[in-house]
Amino acid sequence: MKKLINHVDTLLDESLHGFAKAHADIIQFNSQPHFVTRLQTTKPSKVAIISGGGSGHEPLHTGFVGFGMLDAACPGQVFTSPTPDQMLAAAQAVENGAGVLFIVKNYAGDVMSFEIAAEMLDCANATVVVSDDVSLAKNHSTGRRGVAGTLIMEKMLGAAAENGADLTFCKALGDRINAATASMGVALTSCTVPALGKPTFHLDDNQIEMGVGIHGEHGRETVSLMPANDIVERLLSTIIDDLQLKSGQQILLHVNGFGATPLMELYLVYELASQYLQKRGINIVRSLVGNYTTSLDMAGCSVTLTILDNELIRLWDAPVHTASLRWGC
Amino acid sequence: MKKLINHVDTLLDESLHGFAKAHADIIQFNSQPHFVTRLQTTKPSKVAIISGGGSGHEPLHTGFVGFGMLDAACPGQVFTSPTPDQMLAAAQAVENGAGVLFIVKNYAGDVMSFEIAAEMLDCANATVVVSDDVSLAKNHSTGRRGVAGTLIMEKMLGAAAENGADLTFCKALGDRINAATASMGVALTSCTVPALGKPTFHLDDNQIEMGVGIHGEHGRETVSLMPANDIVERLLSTIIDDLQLKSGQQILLHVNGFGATPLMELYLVYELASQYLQKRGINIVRSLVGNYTTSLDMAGCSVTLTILDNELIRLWDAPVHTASLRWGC
Amino acid sequence: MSFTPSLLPKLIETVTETIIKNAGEITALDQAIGDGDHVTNLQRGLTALMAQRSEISQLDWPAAWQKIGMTVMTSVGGASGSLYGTLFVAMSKSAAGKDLNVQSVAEAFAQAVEAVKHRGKSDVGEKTMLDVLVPVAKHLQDAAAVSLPLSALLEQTKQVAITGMESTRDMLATKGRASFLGERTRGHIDAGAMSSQLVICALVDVLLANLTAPAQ
Amino acid sequence: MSFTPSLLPKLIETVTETIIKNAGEITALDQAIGDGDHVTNLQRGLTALMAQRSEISQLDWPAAWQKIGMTVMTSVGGASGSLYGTLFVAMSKSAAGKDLNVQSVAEAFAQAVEAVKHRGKSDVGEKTMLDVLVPVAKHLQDAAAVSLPLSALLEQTKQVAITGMESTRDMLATKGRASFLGERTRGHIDAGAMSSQLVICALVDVLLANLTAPAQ
Ligand SMILES: Nc1ncnc2c1ncn2[C@@H]1O[C@H](COP(=O)(O)OP(=O)(O)O)[C@@H](O)[C@H]1O
Ligand SMILES: Nc1ncnc2c1ncn2[C@@H]1O[C@H](COP(=O)(O)OP(=O)(O)O)[C@@H](O)[C@H]1O
Ligand SMILES: [Mg+2]
Ligand SMILES: [Mg+2]
Ligand SMILES: [Mg+2]
Ligand SMILES: [Mg+2]
Repeated sequence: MKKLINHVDTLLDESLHGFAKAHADIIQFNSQPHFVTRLQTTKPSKVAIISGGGSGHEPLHTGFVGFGMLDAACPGQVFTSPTPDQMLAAAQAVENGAGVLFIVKNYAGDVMSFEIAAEMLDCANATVVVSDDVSLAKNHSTGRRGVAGTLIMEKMLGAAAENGADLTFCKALGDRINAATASMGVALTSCTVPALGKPTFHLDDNQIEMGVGIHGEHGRETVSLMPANDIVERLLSTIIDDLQLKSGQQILLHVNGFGATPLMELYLVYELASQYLQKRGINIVRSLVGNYTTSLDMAGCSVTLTILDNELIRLWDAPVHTASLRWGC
Repeated sequence: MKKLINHVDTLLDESLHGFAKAHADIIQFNSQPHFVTRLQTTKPSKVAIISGGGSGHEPLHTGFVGFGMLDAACPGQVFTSPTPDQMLAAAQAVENGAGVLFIVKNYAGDVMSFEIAAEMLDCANATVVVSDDVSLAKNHSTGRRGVAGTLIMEKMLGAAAENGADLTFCKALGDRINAATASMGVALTSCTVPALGKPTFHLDDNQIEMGVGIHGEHGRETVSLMPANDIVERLLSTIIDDLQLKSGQQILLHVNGFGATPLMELYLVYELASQYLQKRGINIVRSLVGNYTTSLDMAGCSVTLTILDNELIRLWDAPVHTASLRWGC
Repeated sequence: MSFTPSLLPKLIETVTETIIKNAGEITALDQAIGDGDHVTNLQRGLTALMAQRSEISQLDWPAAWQKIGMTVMTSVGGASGSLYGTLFVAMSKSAAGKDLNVQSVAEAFAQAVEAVKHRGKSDVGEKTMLDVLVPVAKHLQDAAAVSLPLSALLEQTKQVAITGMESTRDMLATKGRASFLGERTRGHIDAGAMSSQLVICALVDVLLANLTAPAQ
Repeated sequence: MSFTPSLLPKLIETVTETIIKNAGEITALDQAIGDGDHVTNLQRGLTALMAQRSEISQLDWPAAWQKIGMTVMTSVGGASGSLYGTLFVAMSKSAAGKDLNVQSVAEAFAQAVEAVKHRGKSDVGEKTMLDVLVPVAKHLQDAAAVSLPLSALLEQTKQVAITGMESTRDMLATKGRASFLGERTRGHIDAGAMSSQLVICALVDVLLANLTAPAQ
């Protein structure tokens, strides 16, 4: 394993300290337990939006703490759900009268940790579970995984809360965004979890993994390497079926890299996806391309679609000022 | 080779078309010859700032076209200097009376192509050559390479031009920024140029390459894998020596990933660098961390320092609105 | 003789040893159908417990279980952290204020396993640690009901744990990360089932050794 | 006999063939001490020239060289694109309006090589294509001065080109990308030296074949 680290045990802390220093104008870092909050206190009338999850997906979630998005993020160890004390402490630090909304990616560990924190928390709170990965069946035994759609959820809920939406509204909006969002991913390689020192799984030079999540784990099936057009078709046809997308509908198209995919390839996927959607009369009205929800050094990408209406477009366009997503201010 | 592509011959075009569509609110793409310009016409009083170079370094340069930064960028084939007709056409498209400033990374191919374009161009023009790579001796036979400092040059000159600085001023400012900027890089792996289909060079699992440029080529020497602290010390001591940095000086610290390096590692490098600088009394007053000047899917990073004064700080802070760098608007 | 919390340091040490000894195998299982971090997670928890082991050994059992549960909950992370944490906290809650004997401890453990089911929204047969915990809880209650001698009860516990672990091999995972892999999960033992089997057997071995050893 | 631009299609085809045949070797050289794109660059240029070959063959030599130069300049990219492009454009400029014979062509070529030096800010001995071009230019001028028979002149040209290419092997690169590698460049032939040697030898072979063949 080759990584820019001193030691696996200090990696996360050193990295979080660096993150905190590099963005000291936006966030602050609490190290016992680990959480990141905005510099500014939450306005009394504003719902506090908190997310978190295993590390290794950067910039998700810490990179999205700031005006117009998250109030706090709780980073776990690499690919490991954070512990309930983190969310509890973060909530206590940022909640200011309007309650807390937790945004949780649907993984057993994350869901349980946030649940325990919510049970211990003595203020109004609600939880939105993100489950956008359509590589799993809709009726999957645990529900579907939460993947790159999480960013969209965090952006839109962050904007709604900033605009003064109350907790009940935010919770309902979150569930609506989740229902309107679908993602699917493909991996060209696995990734190397620092504590393990070797790739989680092996793919031959002519193999790719279809329907992967964001933890460098095997996906639904190993298939032969195919042209990007065919990959895009497989991802998008599954997504379109799932969302029952029809000609004339408006969508946000998010092409997300898993960490080791050059932007050149992501834009190429965007191009092929936009051709595919255009042929079906589906209108891309907002776009985001880049490495946002990553799996350490995994190569590959996911495609996410969110069906937009005017309200969601306004929320997407609203100003945001975080380490890794910024516009309008 | 596993890449998200249809065919090596169509990769660049498909990718540029995707880039153009994803950012149709900021830029437009001209395909014959290849160049990208802002949507808005250059103001008559504003120097047109144009850069370009081989592709494979995305977001550099196309991702930096927009308000406050470049007026146009000319992408060559992967790792191949663009041809003079591209710069000529781009200059003719955006120049609007105040002349053209070319920002050129110091590679024989790039320098010659821009030179030929400049000779053919019949409007006032000047060229700033970026040569920030201190892994090469100051008196290197070709001059030093231009690497990640290019982003800083483009940002600051873009801001100056936006503020109405004239061509002579911009040229002098550019040379001053170049003298105040130093970079050095380390690679953990090479990268795979699509047309070749295999990594440009091989490193064993315990080897890294010190003093690399941004084309996946060998660096100054192959050394044993070492802790990040030692890597940072080697990069920074060389840079500090070169800039003759002294306690009390103010700098911009830019940690740049080569494309396949997780943000987690880049922030770790930032942390170690900031500790190293702090011990020497050097003040980091601005920061940038991320994959900005990449080498396709190469793992590793570079560290860039620019000595700042109030003027340069103002230029850095000025609003910018491009696909990959945006703040203040 | 009866077991006192003075045994805790030895229990924690033995569990730590057995996890370290089997780290490679557990990791391979979690890499095959999970994300490979199960051992690292457990080790964070065990390191925290090792640091507190003499302190914990001063408490009574319910207080010790509570402390262990909270330590696990705040240090392990992942699915297993919440689940093992819940197990100990629930044991503590159910045992608090009761006379501790084989019956009441078996009862407390059974209630704790119910709490784990509830937390995990899962049950036996889903290829998780519950395929070890549930049969072990049932065995303890059955054995306590017929007043099986303690040494036999303990010996059989190990066998039940191992059988439970083995039962996960051919199951289809329907909970946790492994569920995402569908049919691909068959043929692999579940990592959490292996770790709980190892923990249970390690605990039992310490108790057995203490049972036959001259009273301290 | 004298060579007319009607030879151009054959010349372009032969150069294309030789570059394709040696693609692996040239690429390996540019990967060893450059960035590996030299063949891809040349092939883009050759593809463009192939598409225009019959059109170009209708021009006179200076116009053809100009057209070839501009095509190379706008299609090849990289350092070699500007340099090879400059070579042909400068040949055209220097030959324009002159009577073309061995002397004047040798002179035009020598001036074109000077233009390449100027463009590249480089000279012989820096481990580049100039280590082939400069000796070849000198040989052509010398041979023309002593009115060496054309066949001998051409045969010797190949030898000079090959010697020039070989001379780069032990040089330290001080220009172009290879210069960044310092001492690491020794022991490798320069990719551009190899491509220019191959181009020159391919051109010469066509001319030689044409010299001995019955006049068309
Ligand atoms: N919902 C659940 N119910 C019961 N046990 C579960 C559940 N989810 C996961 N597990 C157990 O947890 C183990 C994985 O633990 P660990 O690797 O530490 O966490 P994670 O799966 O979050 O990476 C699985 O092998 C399984 O035994
Ligand atoms: N300054 C220079 N002067 C002369 N020849 C040069 C110079 N720079 C590069 N070359 C030649 O160009 C060749 C490389 O061409 P190519 O690989 O196409 O471009 P690049 O180096 O830009 O990738 C080198 O092998 C060398 O022969
Ligand atoms: Mg995990
Ligand atoms: Mg090149
Ligand atoms: Mg796991
Ligand atoms: Mg080259």
